[in-house]
Amino acid sequence: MSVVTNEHPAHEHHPFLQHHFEDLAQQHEASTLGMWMFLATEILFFGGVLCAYWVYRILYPEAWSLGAEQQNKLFGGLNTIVLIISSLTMALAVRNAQLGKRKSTVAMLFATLVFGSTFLAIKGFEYWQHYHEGLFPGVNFTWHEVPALAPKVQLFMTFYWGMTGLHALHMVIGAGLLLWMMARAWRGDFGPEYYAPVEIMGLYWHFVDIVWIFLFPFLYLIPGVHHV
Amino acid sequence: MSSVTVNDARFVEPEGARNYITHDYGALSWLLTKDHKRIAILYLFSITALFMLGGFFAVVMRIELLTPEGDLLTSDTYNKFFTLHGIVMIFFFLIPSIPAVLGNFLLPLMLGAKDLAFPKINLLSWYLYIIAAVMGLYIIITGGVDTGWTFYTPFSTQYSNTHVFGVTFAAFIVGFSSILTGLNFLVTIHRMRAPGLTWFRLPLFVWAMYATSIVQLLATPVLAITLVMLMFERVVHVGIFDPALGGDPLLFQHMFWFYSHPAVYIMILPAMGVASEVVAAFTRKKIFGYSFVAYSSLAIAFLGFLVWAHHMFVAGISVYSAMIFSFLSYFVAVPSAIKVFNWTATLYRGSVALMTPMLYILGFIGLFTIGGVTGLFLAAIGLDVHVTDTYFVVAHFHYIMVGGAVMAYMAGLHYWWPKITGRMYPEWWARLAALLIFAGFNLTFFPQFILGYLGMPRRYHAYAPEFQVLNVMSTAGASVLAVGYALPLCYLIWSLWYGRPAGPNPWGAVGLEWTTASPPPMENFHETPVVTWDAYDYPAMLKAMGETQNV
Amino acid sequence: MSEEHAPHVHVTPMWIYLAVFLALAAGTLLTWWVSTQDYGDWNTPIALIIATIKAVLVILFFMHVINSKRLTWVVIIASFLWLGVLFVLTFADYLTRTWKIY
Amino acid sequence: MLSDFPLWPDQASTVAPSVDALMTFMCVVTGTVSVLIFIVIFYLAIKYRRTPENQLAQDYEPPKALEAAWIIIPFLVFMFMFVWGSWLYFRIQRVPDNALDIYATGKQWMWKFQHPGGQREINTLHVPVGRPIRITMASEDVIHSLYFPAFRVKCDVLPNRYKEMWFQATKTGRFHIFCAEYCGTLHSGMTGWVEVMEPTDYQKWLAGGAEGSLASQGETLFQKYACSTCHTNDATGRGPVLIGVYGTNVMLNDGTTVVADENYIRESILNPQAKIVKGFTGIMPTFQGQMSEDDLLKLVSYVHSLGAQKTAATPMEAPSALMGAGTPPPQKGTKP
Repeated sequence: MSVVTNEHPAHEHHPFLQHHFEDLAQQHEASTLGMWMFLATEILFFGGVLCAYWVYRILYPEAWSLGAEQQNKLFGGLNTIVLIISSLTMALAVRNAQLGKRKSTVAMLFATLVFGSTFLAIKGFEYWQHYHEGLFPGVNFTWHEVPALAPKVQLFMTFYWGMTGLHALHMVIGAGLLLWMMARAWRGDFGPEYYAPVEIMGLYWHFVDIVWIFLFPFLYLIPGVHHV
Repeated sequence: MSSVTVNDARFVEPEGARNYITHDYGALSWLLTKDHKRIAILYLFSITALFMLGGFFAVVMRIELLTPEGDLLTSDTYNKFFTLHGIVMIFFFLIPSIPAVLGNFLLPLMLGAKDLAFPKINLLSWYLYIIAAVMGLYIIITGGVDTGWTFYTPFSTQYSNTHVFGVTFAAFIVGFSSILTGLNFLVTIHRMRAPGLTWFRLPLFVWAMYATSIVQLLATPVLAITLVMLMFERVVHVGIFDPALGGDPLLFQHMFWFYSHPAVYIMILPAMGVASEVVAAFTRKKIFGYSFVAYSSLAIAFLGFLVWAHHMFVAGISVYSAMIFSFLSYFVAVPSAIKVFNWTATLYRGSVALMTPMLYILGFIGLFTIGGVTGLFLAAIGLDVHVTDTYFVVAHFHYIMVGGAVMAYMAGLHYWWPKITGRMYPEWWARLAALLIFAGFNLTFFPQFILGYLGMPRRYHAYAPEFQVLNVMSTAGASVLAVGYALPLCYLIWSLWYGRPAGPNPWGAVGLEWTTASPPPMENFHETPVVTWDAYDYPAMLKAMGETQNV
Repeated sequence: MSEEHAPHVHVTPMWIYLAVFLALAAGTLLTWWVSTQDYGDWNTPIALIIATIKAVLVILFFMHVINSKRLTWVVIIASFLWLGVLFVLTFADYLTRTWKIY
Repeated sequence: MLSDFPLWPDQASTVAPSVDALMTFMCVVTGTVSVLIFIVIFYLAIKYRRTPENQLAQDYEPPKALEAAWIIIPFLVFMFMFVWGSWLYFRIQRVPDNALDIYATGKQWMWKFQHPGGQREINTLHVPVGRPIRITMASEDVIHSLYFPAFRVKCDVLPNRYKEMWFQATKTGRFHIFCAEYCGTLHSGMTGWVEVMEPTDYQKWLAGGAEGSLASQGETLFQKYACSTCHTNDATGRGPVLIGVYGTNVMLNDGTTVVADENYIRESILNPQAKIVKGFTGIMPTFQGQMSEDDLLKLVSYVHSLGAQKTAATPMEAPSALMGAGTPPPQKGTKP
């Protein structure tokens, strides 16, 4: 049996090479592949609730369009733009990390954090409004403009709160990760050799953006159902 | 191949060398370990404890069912027992059993890697498992849950006044443990293979773990979100699954079975992987139709996702979709049949050694065949209308899960026990236990097929008197089975101190895991192996051995 | 195992990021404008198509999939395939529930 | 002892022999294959057991045709099973036209049955032999499953939705009724007996316990809940005329049509706004939570009975019952 030795002098001293990987390339590929697979589970996680959403949307089209009428399209659209900007800054942060630009990496991560927080702030304001309009499902649900459809509008609002809530939870987790990445970038951990953590942070952030790209039309822009 | 002989001197560690067990001492060195072998041992202890808990529920239920009247337990207690039996055995024993214990231990060894790709995540998944298990135990102590492991709505959301929220939350958490294990395995198989170890040189156990991991990764999140909706519905009651408010209880069933049917394959695919390894080792042959067996694992992983609503034929799905699901269900039977035929054919012109692991696997093939063909009965819709929700179903899935998955788990545990512990188990006792388990299993579950066709519904605490004789037989079998499972527990522990030292390769098997010491050193291999041979290349190995040794 | 090299760094040119961003912003405005119009049965499909295009742009460029290995493509396609299975077979039931065999 | 130890269930309905035939076929085919596999395993394991002489497996390159054979042949057999199973399923689902209607309600933990003549019984069901029986059923709480092992039929009973099953008993006697879907504490106590009687005995039994037919009780409720103030017998009422509506296609406000079956009538009582009949406005209040399943069944049965009385006064364009709009409801089930 021939053997290869475990000695890879070129990479041996890289501080972030974990002992069980042969080299940084293997480690980089493993971590990005791992992130992609994690995102695959996320797709099915959000996909599950979307499936339920579509079942009821097809069963109760009027209630769904009535529900969407309760949403503030301006805030929804604004938030979409804000999130897209944050995705851009995130992508630029990865680019800066690849190029080894320490300060601009931190700056772009910080910008991402700012836009992400802006999104959450606007979302929080919407939540606050909905809560006071009696649009939180459960005992506080006091919306009765069309009494017969009220339970189904409540169902819509359940999906609204549930899906945007899950999305917001991902944003909050992402914000925490951003802080961590900023600290690491500031410390000068990243460069052309080693930027996998920023890259997978970016994958996560873009995924959260994609979820919103679908949630926006699904929750805010449902076409009206026409009564004869 | 320069090959490996039995107990090759190259792999015998020098006196006093440290292996993964003796590498560090102290509780923290285990609880904070990132080593896949140690994590496997942590899992081994945890799932054994939960297996005994689940087994306890089963034994009490079987005793209760000795008489038609519900005279030992109250109805509520009985309902909690079968619910907890299901939850504990499925989520806390069967799903982690082979992947998290044997897979964790062996995958890096079989791939020639030092560890899994994400050692910390591996440890995290064990902690998630433990957190969920502790929650489950707390719930059991404080009153249990009575919904059945299927959590059907609206019973679970509105009518049950037990700890539904807590137990679904525990299942949610243990689901993430399962996802992370699967993710780790997939990345490891893709990225950590030794030089020269191409896909078609992989042991079939690795193929099986790969297929299993796909299912874990893609099915479990749907269960997670379904349980989230269930928990939300239970707390807020907005009618997600309540028809009075516009919800549809069948939607819960659809989404639940989208996970829970593939979950069956999370349990049985690894068992098939073990079967392939053991059959090859104890016939000293390459598995007949290697590529068919490998691809059939992937086929099962995919087709398993297309058949879930065959659990719902009488639940109220449309006639049209019932037909689609019945049709697709027959597809998934084909790759399973391929495997059974190939294992059987491997025996032809082999050198068959009926050691304990092989006895278990021959039992596995037989029981899995019975479990599989009775699945065909259930997939025939017209027949399913009569037998669904009866003991026929109970017998069918126990043949798959106990006769299949648990038998293979026992086989794998015995086969790799020398590798894990460095000691041989006592062969005579082990064979006795294998035969007891086989006999006890059949006596327990075969009568249930008849009970089911007679019409005894499942989850019945009391039953009609004419069903008693078969139930008594079943309970008698269960007591044999309990003794059968208690035996390995005793002699395996005994063997830790008194077992014969095993040496690196006691079976004369091929595969990278046998080319290192038993127990393996912390870093698995002192030198990264380079693979130049196909899986199960016994002829080359035996040629290299020259003088054959009796093993 | 992968071939042993240092990580390949594909640095995407700046203009691509900006162009993608502009396309995404335009898509957002478009989907909003479309929602104020009435295309009958086409309202929902149009919104879905715009959202899908936006998502594909993010995946290909922001997430660098266009320069990624085949395996990344497989993972993404597989996850959407599985999601498709969930939808198609669930709706195989829901959309045929009024079906009669008289 | 053996009399207490049956190995095959009673065969007491028209579909039972067909189900048993498929069962027998499956047992024979899969049993033969399984036993063959066991024999082959035993034989090979003994014949090629490891001995000092047989330490080495022999090189053997198997014919590829073998793989193909054991993929294709089982698949064809499976397809045969699929076709047979589905054919049988259609038979079990298709309700004969001349079926006798019986209404069932599942409730934790009892079965309530109502006969068209108004007779009600709990956990016992009297039916005549040799006549198809159609059971329309709903649950008041959780999911149950009405199961007649001797008839080889079973159907889940869902809350807020009518489902149908049917059987035709072929011999008189007493057979089990079970609840087959776990429904809580006394699930195993939710059992009963179906008494299959000679038609003449059945008539006698019916005469014993009538409180006025189901439809006539429904008529009383129709007055009691003041339905009749809007649903008048001519086209002058604020609600649609109900005479002759049952079973017809009803044109709705949004241009779609819906069949006025039990589920539609039920929905229209509980959720009047869901499907509004063309030409009417949704002014009817909901009766959700104000009516027991029993009462609902009586009203539905009454509207059903009106279906038979077609009068010239009934406007045929906008016949329908109560109200409604739109899409198929979620609870629109497997219609046999």
